[in-house]
Amino acid sequence: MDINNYFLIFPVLLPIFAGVLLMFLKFGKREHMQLYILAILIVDLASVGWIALQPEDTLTLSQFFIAEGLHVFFHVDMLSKIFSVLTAFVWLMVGIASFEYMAHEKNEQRFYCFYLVVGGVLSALAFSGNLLTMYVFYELMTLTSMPLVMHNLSHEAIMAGLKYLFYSVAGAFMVLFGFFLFNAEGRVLYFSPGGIINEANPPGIMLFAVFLMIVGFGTKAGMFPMHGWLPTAHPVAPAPASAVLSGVITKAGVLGIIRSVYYVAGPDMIKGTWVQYTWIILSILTIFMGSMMAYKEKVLKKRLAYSTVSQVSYILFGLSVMQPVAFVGALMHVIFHSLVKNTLFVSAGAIICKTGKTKVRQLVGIGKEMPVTMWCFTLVSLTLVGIPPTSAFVSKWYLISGALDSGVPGLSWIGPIVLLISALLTAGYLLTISIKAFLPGEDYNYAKLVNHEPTWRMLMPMIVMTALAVILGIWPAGLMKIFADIAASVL
Amino acid sequence: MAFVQNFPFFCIILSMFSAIISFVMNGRIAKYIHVAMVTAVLILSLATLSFVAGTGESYTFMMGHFPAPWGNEIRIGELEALMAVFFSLIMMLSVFGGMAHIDREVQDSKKNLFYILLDLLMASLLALIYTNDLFTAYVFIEINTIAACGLIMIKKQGRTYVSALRYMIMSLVGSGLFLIGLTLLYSITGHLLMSPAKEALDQIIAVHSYQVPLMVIIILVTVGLGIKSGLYPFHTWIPDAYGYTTPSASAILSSLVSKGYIFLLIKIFYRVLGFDSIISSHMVNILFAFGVIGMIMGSVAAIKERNIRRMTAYSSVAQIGYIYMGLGLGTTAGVVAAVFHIISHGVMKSLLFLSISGLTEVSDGRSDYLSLRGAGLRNRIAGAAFTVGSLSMIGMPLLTGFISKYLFASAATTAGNKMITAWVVLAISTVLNTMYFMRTVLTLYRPVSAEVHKEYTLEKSKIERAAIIGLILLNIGLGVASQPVIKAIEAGLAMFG
Amino acid sequence: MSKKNPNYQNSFADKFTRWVKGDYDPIEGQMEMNAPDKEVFGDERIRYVHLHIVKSNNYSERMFEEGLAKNVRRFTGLYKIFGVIVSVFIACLLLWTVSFLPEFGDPNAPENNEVAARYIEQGLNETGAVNIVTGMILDYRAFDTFGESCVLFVASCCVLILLRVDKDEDPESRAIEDMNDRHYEPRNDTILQKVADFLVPLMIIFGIYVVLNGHISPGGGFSGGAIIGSGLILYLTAYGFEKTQRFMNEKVVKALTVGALTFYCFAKSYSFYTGANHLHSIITPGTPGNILSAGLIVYLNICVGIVVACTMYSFYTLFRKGGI
Amino acid sequence: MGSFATNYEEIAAVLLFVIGMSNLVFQPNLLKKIIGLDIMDAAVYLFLAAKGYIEGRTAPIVVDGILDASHYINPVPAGLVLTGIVVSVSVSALMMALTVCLYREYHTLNIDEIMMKLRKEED
Repeated sequence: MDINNYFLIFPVLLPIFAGVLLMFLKFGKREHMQLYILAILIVDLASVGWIALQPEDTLTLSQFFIAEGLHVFFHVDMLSKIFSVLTAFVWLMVGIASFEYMAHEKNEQRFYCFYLVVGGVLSALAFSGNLLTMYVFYELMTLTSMPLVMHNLSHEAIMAGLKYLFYSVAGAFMVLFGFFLFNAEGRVLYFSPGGIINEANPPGIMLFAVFLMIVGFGTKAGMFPMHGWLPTAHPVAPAPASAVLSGVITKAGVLGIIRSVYYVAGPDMIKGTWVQYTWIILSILTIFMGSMMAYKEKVLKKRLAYSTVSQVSYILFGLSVMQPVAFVGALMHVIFHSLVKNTLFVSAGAIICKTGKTKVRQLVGIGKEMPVTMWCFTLVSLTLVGIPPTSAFVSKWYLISGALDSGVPGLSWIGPIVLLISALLTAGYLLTISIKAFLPGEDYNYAKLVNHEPTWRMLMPMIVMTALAVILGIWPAGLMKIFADIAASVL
Repeated sequence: MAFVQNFPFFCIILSMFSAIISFVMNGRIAKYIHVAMVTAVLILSLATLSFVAGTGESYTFMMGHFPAPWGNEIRIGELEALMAVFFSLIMMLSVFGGMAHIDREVQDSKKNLFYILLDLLMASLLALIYTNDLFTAYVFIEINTIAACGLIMIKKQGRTYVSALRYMIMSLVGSGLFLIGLTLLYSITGHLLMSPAKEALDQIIAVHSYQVPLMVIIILVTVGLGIKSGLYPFHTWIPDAYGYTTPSASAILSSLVSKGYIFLLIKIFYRVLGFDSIISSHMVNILFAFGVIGMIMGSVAAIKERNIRRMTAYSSVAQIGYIYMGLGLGTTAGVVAAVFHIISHGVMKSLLFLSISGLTEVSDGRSDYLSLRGAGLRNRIAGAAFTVGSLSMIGMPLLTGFISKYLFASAATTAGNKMITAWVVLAISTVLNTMYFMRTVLTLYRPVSAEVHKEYTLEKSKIERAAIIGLILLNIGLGVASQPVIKAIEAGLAMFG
Repeated sequence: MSKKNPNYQNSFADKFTRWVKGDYDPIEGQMEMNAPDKEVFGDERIRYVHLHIVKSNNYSERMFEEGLAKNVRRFTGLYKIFGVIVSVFIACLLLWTVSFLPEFGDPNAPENNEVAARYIEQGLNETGAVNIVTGMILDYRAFDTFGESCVLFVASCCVLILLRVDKDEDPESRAIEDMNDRHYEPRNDTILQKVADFLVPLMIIFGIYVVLNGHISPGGGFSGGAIIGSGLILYLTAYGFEKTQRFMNEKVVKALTVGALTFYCFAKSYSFYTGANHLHSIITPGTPGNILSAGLIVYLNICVGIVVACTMYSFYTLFRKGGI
Repeated sequence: MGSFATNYEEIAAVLLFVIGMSNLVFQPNLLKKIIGLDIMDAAVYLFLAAKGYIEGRTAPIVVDGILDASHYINPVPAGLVLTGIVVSVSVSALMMALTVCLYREYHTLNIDEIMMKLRKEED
């Protein structure tokens, strides 16, 4: 056991300790605190990157036992590398962008300490190598990200935070049930590609366990029966919090589902069972409902939240058809949607903190006032809608083609249709904003036009993420190779 | 006979003697005597624990010159030693954590009596843990009851008198039932010491005689001790008793006194009646049912409650339901989980009660939600303590509550038809816990503008803060490294058999 | 379109749509924090507390009381029935059990086993006590007995906490106590005093006799101590506190109790220690039948007698005037 | 059902026990509660004494040196009774003291009225 394995917990412990330390530190000037946070985030990203550069399946940490059978086990494979790098990168970007936004809020120090802690917990979540470790850090993530949601402790914020908490606790308990049902069958749940059980026609109790896990992790991913917390939590949370919530923390649910289905249960066990059908139906429902809601929604951040609901269900749909191509598409959509949605929320935050406008109809002509922001907004909207050759086009193409030759009776046709409809709706609810923003019409009076453009600290992350989203869409080959390897290993 | 083997006897006699000698001391010296006594008991029990764990087998200690069936005896195994360590530790931390409040709320002329009660409580708890003789157990149950009643009414207000009276009535009924069950047991076995009584009972069971008295004995003993430990249908005295006395007293009552009875019940199950006959008499199912109902109803009552101390008291009704649920599973794993929950609930609940006192004193003495707004911001350490305790109650990972919930759930996996029920109820009660504890924590951190509660005096008592921090660390430590404790519990239960 | 009808609000369909939208969910009702949506401060808050907590509205109080009384009446009605049922059930259970127990006075019932036999046959030689019961409770099972005197001790501590009136308490309760005392204390009741003159010495001497012969004849520390205590109480009733407190005040009681218990504690720890470690004990049974025989038993009886007498006396005085 | 007819001491003790316990629990009057408590304890002692008795034997006090188990009754229950009496004495003294304090506080001995006054003073 060489020292590198212990280096594995460095990106976990560093932000957590830094955040806890931040609770007690006193900074003379705000800039000092921001420098501190920036340094922590950069070091975190660097260490995660170093870990990502290590060869596959070498880093393992299995020293810690919490109790009998409670084995905290860290193991790094390709999936965890991707998730951890994505998390660290987004954390850095949103962190930089949030400096300006949070300057308008109270007790930003408390916000940042929880922000850092959640970052550390998320990388632990990515590195966790068995289901129990994953569950432990999943709970920790819920409890530490709740203060982000209810940062300004108004009544609505607290209600939203409690709602978020209850949904997540209920989901986490479903996961724990599934875990114990597996235990009752005498299984040890260490992740291994392709599943450790992975037998055709298993006992029904284990199918039920897998279903419980899917729904439980689907809570974080905003899948239909348990999606209720998303639209409530996002509008009240500060913009950076909602950005990471819908950009990364929903993906934690996706990671959980991938782990429990493809690394514990095994696709062969689920393929063609009622579990798969229910899962597909639920995700399709969520896609459609989310886009409809977003289309009808008037508040900008709520609209973005509903769009998250539907977009994350794209990913779930791609996972649920159990087909390599669709799997690749789903993973790519994870990356793209995370980048896109963070950009969207950050720009929404810029609009809110600069002009204080939250409703969609107030945004008429906003493009003239903050052009760069709105250009980023428009570009990523185009990307999300999936206009060729942008990124989401690639992922959706893979999703659809995978679904088509997955051979699931009936659903393999309904799914793509719903995807296309929802793509149109996406265009409807995102591009209208950009159009109104740039072409306000004749009655808009250009006289009282003031420039509300935020400073570079807020623009730079937006631009970087937008550029990344676009570029990855145009040259997706490298990513695709990695994902194809993962898909080949699990399916 | 190694000298270490005398230590449990020294502990009991030491605590009794310190009580006797404190009768002529003034309050301050009595306090010092008590602190020294508890520290000594802790050290001696640690030595005993290490000794017993080293030899790996239990031993009996004659109280007098005469061997087992004739003279009194105490029996020391790993589980008993562990319990003694834990009880003395919690006693010490609770007394430290409420020291300033004791000085304020107890009259100066009665402080020494208060500490006498604490000493005798310690003595009776130790005797209940160690005893190998049923009638000794009865006598020390009475000491325990009276001392606990004294702790309840130490504040001398009408409220506390009434709660002390209700407590006395319930526990007198309990000890009456226990005593009559004891008498029946004596009349069919002819023994009062545990091991000979068990041998006699085995013969009786073998020849199938006295089946009805045996069943009635099981019922009477279980119900009696259940009443005294606040099992659900008999829980009505708990919120009053815990809710209105001085913080140290409520911490000790909720985390030690009732647990002593439960431990005695476990010991009687194993060492006298035999766990198999308990299972065959379906007593476990009854305990399971009552525990499950208690888990739900206690949490529901706690949700309805608006007074934070009473709410915490109701939550201990639910937690005692957990313990009986674990017993009722009827498997060794279930009993291990129950014993571990005895420990972890003691740690959590004493932390909660101590922190609540720190929170109410910065919200001009009121303990309803409206007045408690922002108390966590006014008294930071108490707020942090309450938060940690609540998270542990909810079962957040890396805290001790999670370990006990995990143990319960994994014990349920082997419990056959009770599995699903146990899990569902665990989940429901966890969500309910989340409701009321999180609600309270958020209320504590609700910002209020400065002109409310501008006149409060934050107690800067170093020793209380040290004790609270110690309890927090104990929570985290038990949550992170619970392996040795669980191992010790399993070994001790194996020694029981 | 169902939105036409007026009570569409929180009809099921509306709730369902709002739940799907996510801005309503069933448990949210549970999450109210018993706090107004807007913060209330200062006088406003005081009024709030006044309204919501103090509830000092006269009418509402009266209504409250009546409702409470009705509740209590109904509750007690149910309670009585419930009580009768429970008692009858327990009675039947226990009677059923009794019918399975060994017969009354049966020589070979299970409890007449080797334990009792050894107490009887070896007791005289091993403890030196002619009264086998005394030998048993003070030598074989002395730990129980020590615990039992601790029960007495802790009970007297609790009664002290409850009833002793202290200097640091408010003076008027003190005054009330004294007034009651003067009111209840019979001054110079000749008949009583004459009877007491005659009886008290007898009682105390008899009590001492019972204590000292506890191991030879029926009796022992507890009965003798009770007799002595009643003698003291009689003296107190006859002659009042001034005379009694010349020889029986709080200091004396405390000193006697603590001294007796301490001796008891040390003696018994010595014998436990030696017994458990199989060391030679210097305590010998002596010649049975003498007063100074049976090892420690006679001294323990004396200690117990002192404790019981002091406790009885202090119970009486505490109940009567809140102070020893 | 064999020994039901002969165990009349035990039957009386059991009935007394139930009477005392129901008084202790269900009587609203505090003093009657205490009386019930004493009845309950006395019933247990009667039960023990009945257990200890053996037909045609004398009390366990050695007279003219006869050391034969067949000559005396069982001494153990007597010892238990001795121990138990003191316990019940202390408990009833404590209950009495509580009653006195409650009467001084609320000027009534009825537990229901006390609870009513209590609820009123806390609301």
